[in-house]
Amino acid sequence: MTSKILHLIGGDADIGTSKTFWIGFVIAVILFALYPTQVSEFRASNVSYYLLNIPLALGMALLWGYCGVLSFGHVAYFGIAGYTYGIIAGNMAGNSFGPIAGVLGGLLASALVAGIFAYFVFYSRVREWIIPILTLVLTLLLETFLGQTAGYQWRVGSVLLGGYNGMTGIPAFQIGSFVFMGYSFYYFCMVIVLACYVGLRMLLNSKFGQVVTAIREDPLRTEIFGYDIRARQWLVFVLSALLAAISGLLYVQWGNYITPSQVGLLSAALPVIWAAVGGRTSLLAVLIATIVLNWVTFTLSSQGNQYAMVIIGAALVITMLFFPRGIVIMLAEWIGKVTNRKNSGAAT
Amino acid sequence: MKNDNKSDQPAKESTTEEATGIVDPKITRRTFLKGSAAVSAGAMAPMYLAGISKSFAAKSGAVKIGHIEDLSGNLAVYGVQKDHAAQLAVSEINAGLTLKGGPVGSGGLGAMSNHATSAPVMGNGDKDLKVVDDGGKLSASGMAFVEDEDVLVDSGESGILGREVELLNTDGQSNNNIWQQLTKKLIQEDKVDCLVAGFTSAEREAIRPIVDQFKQLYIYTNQYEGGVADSNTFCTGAICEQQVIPVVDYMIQKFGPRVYTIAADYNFGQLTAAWTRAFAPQVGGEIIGEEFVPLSVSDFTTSIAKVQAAKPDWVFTLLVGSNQSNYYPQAAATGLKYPMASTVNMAQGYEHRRFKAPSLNRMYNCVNYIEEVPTARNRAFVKRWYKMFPDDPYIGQMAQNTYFSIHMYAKAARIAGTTDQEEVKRALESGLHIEAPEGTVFMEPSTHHCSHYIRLATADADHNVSFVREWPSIQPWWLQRLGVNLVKHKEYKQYIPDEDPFFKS
Amino acid sequence: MANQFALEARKVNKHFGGVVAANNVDLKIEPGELRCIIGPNGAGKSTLFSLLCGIQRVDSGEIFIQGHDVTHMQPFKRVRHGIGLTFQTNRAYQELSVKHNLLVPNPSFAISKETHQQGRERYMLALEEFGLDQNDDTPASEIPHHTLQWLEISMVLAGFPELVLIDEPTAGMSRDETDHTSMVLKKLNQSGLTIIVVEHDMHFVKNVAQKVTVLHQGRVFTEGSLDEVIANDEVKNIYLGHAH
Amino acid sequence: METDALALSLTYQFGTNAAFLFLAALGLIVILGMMNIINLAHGELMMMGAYVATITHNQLGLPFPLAVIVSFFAVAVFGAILELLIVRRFYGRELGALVVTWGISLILGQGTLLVFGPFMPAIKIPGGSYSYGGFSYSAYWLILIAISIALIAGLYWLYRYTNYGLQARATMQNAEMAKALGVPTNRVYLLTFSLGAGLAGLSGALLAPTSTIAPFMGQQFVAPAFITVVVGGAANVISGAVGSSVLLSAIKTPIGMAYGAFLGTVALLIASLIIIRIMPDGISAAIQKLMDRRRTRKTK
Repeated sequence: MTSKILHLIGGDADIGTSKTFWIGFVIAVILFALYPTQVSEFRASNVSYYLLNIPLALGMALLWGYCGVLSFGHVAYFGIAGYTYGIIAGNMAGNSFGPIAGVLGGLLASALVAGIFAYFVFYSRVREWIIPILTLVLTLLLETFLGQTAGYQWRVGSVLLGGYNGMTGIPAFQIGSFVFMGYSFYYFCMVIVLACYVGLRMLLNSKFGQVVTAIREDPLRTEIFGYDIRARQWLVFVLSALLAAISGLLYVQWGNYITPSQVGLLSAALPVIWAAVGGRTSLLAVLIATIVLNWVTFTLSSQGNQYAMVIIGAALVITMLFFPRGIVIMLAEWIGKVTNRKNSGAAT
Repeated sequence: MKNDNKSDQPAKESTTEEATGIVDPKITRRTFLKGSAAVSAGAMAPMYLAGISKSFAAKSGAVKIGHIEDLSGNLAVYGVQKDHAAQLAVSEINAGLTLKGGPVGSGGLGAMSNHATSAPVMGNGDKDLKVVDDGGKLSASGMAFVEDEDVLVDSGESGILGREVELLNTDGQSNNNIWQQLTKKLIQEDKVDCLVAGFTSAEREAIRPIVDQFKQLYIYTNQYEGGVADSNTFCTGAICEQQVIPVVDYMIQKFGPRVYTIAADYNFGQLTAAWTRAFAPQVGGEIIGEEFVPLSVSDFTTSIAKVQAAKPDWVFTLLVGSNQSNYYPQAAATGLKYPMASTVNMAQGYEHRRFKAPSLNRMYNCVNYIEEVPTARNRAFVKRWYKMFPDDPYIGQMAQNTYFSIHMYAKAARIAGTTDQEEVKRALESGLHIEAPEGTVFMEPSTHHCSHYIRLATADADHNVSFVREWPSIQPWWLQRLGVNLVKHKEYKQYIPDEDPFFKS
Repeated sequence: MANQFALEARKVNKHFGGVVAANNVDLKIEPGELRCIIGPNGAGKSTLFSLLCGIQRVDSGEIFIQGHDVTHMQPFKRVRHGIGLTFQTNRAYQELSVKHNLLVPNPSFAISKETHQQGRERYMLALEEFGLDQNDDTPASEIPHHTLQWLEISMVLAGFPELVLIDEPTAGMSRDETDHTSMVLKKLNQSGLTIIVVEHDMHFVKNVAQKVTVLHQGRVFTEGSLDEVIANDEVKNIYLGHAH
Repeated sequence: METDALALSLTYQFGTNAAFLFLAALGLIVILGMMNIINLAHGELMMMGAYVATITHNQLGLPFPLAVIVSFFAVAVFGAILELLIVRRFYGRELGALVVTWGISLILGQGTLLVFGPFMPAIKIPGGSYSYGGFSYSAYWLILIAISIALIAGLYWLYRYTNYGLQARATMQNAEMAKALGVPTNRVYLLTFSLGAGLAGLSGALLAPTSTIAPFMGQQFVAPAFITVVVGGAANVISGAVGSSVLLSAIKTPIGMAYGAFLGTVALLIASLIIIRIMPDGISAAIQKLMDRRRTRKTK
């Protein structure tokens, strides 16, 4: 059985399959694990902000990179999960099961909305490039609605939706009596991100993943092999919505706060940028790009640098022009070529 | 086609408006405004001055002030102004200068005011008012206000307590996530002595939980909807009771009781509209229409038609952001002639300079500061500003708030004799006043809010600014009505009008 | 249901605007048969295949697979009745490796245990004959054209079908490659696989044909053994273009 | 209140809403509708048009109509440069175009802020106002409605009766075939994209007086423009965009008047979702099918 699992993890659905890669991967995980011991709680919580965005980015890679469907408004499910968690956990304040109920509620709510919307999109044979615009319309609708819930009448139980100021005082996650804050939240994020990455990697190396990639390449050919491609696309859409929901839940637990601007136009573009710049057809590439781009945005803004947006815009244009398949992927291939040449050189 | 709307002829000033001290008692609403009188009696917080011991060892190194504003993105037009204000204040402090002022005890201005007991008469009618640009003294009939030449004086030391002040300014990029990260960085890593940050209420609410978690001394310098009772937070911007009540009171007197409110559809717009709904009936006003417009809307054809259908005496426009300021040119183009009033216009986004006249004709704006304030101290401040930032477009209300807030922080630290945050908070609660460019500002201890020198500015057909009414010191009394006293018991929440029975009537 | 046809089309009609693609087509395929469908360009051969698989909806008429009425069934449900189709233009997954291409089809769609068993044998046979390696990592875009055709045929066989529709397999192949293809298809047919092939290459048709159907302007022009069809003058005319 | 005055006001509002949607979508009709380039920098092209018009009118003193024409050509030239350097590589790669134009929009927006500062003094709205029965109407919006109709006719004429129009439609439908027939497809792509950019600049300049001139003013046009073009559909891009701006305004105006701006916006968004669901290829395709069906019924 374990060999089967190892095979699933080691499969070539994602870049990096050689032994050296896996050694490097384990080293990286250890470094990330040791990081908080060396730095202030602020640095740790800052890095956990980068980590908590990874599931959303992986969801984008799964849906756009592996299944060929671009959803421009995927942050809608990030927001739905965050708000639902805030409402449930907020109303169950003091009860240690509040946060767990909130997490389940958040995941359920996002899955429900995503399910209905995905049925709406995939069963109407809409042309491929209209889907990003449809999903964007959904996000703008959600932002406009949430933005005007400022009045006192907009509350669920004791929790105010808060309109454009956002919902505040959202309780952190806790299991039993242990509350995840600062360093503990960092490790909580790490575990979830690792689980998402390895889980997705296994999924994409499995039969299911191969068929999803086939759908991206040629939907009709795949349908004639007997697969209900619309059901699979629907399933992948809901799964990536759940990943976005996981990021949403981690975000509200990190910042105890969420505003409608989380589902606005600017936030909607970020995961698309991370996936495009990293290389959407590889989970690892998107993961690395998410961390690096978030780190760059934060460093620029903490120096009061007004050029952050211009630099990100330029990075996007350069990526799409010179690295159409993504910077990290092309780098990985380049490294692959170099090592092969070195190995073959050594072998002769 | 009847066109007898009396607002078309230039409004004839019937009686000589007599500007009063706090708020004109003439208007019969004694019960509602009982609160403001209670404030001047003062919560008699104990005099902290003597109690602050000098035993704390002065921390070495620079005094760090963390500053977050939006230098890029949609809100940069406001953020850059505030950033420059902070730089100006810090450079003055380091150059050994400070604004006059000091502890006056919690009794407020009344107790030790060496200034005119009552504000001057603002001239008889609108027509003979003029704006004095060159800084000369006003004629006796105009706005005569006994006032010293300049309020910037020698502080006796360079920096604060001999330590140089370092300003850590960062760019929030109009994005709330980045605000939270920057706040954590400034508090946990840079360990700033004082945090001055926040333009929108959304940004303030994003970082206030983090401020409370680390008990960080935090100054929020923006005009906002009011209600924040937070032991770590000091709000130096103007709030509803200082802006809505004076302007609604004046407009109803001058143009009539029928009010049409059109407000931005988010917290500030809705809460300010709630104040208007509650207060207007007290002074004989009547809200005949209300529309809340989403922030993203920029085409107002429908809203303008609804205003015309309602035929109000005047329009209360609480519109915010660049999209919504399209209302003014579009309304003017459609021939909408109703006088307008607002609390967020001209002083923040300098619409009277951005739009061609006469789209802001007969716009009345109740603000605590506007660059055109014709007093000697303000002209000196404006001159200093443009010497440091020659190509800035305008100095807004929020920029002035940030400027005097940082000076107030320096003053409080000097009184406390240390930059230890708990001590400085006690010093700020000791009933401190400061001579800001707008006029005298008093930090009211129990609510952590400031009294302000409120002026009613108006723009005429070719957008010249003049002042029709003044209230030298309106106290922040609403939180006290709700029983807030941060000196006695700690609180960390934002009250909203629904929690005050008065708004239910 | 011994006398059941592997595939039956009754009075199938289809037209696009003015163009008649299928005109009252009747087709009866015996289990284990190898039928060739020939006809000039534009006779409606590929359209017939897409009608049989459900990619196009019939205007009227019915289609049965092993006696099941599949006329209004969606393509993916219909092909699960043991059908495989290769397209006129090769549609192997260019970006994916040969290994990944071969892993996509799902053998569990086989309709019964012994078809599963037979399917595996046929699949192994095809791989061996066509010289394809299940673990070959080279992307499909880098292998020669004829191997691509063979790859698509093998992919269809990987789904362990009972009936395979092959649309012009030897287009663009050399003479030896065409012979090799016809030899492998004959072997597969002998193992019980029902095959319907659309093909122009008469040399190929000669190698494999048992029964031939000639399509012309959407109609079944004539049916019979290859010799009968060749002997039929009208068939020559419709090919040379001056049909009545 | 006389009902005819209200009716007149409603029709006026309907006209301005429709004109706003059509002008917002003007450049996108060509770039997205015809060339299938998802241009997320569309808002910024309109902003550039507004800036050029404002600068030439206010600082250089050009009369407003001239300033509008100058901004058309200025943004058209910028569009040409953009096509040559970047867009050229993204024909057929819709999603790639989406991401690269998003990058361009970030650069243009923030770049304008850094170069021109946070605001520009606006242009005075030309033309006075008329009032009837308690409602008054802005002359400028009436002019804009007229200009929109003229632009519809102009575009239709350009693509229907001119040589360039024929070549453009051929290239868009089948570039290889057009090239085979000797159509200089690269030049046609260049011309079409710069025309699209120029039209975006033109509508930005036309809408400039009614709007604040700020670096991020473009964002207000993105959603309405995309919805109008997508709902319009690609079968006949021009008639599609006209159809959708008329239909969406007919939905938004009454609801906006009755229930306020928020529900008006929500109604428009929901309507666009439903229309796209029922007619995936947009209104123009549905009209096309209708006409085909009627034509075939006639020939039976």
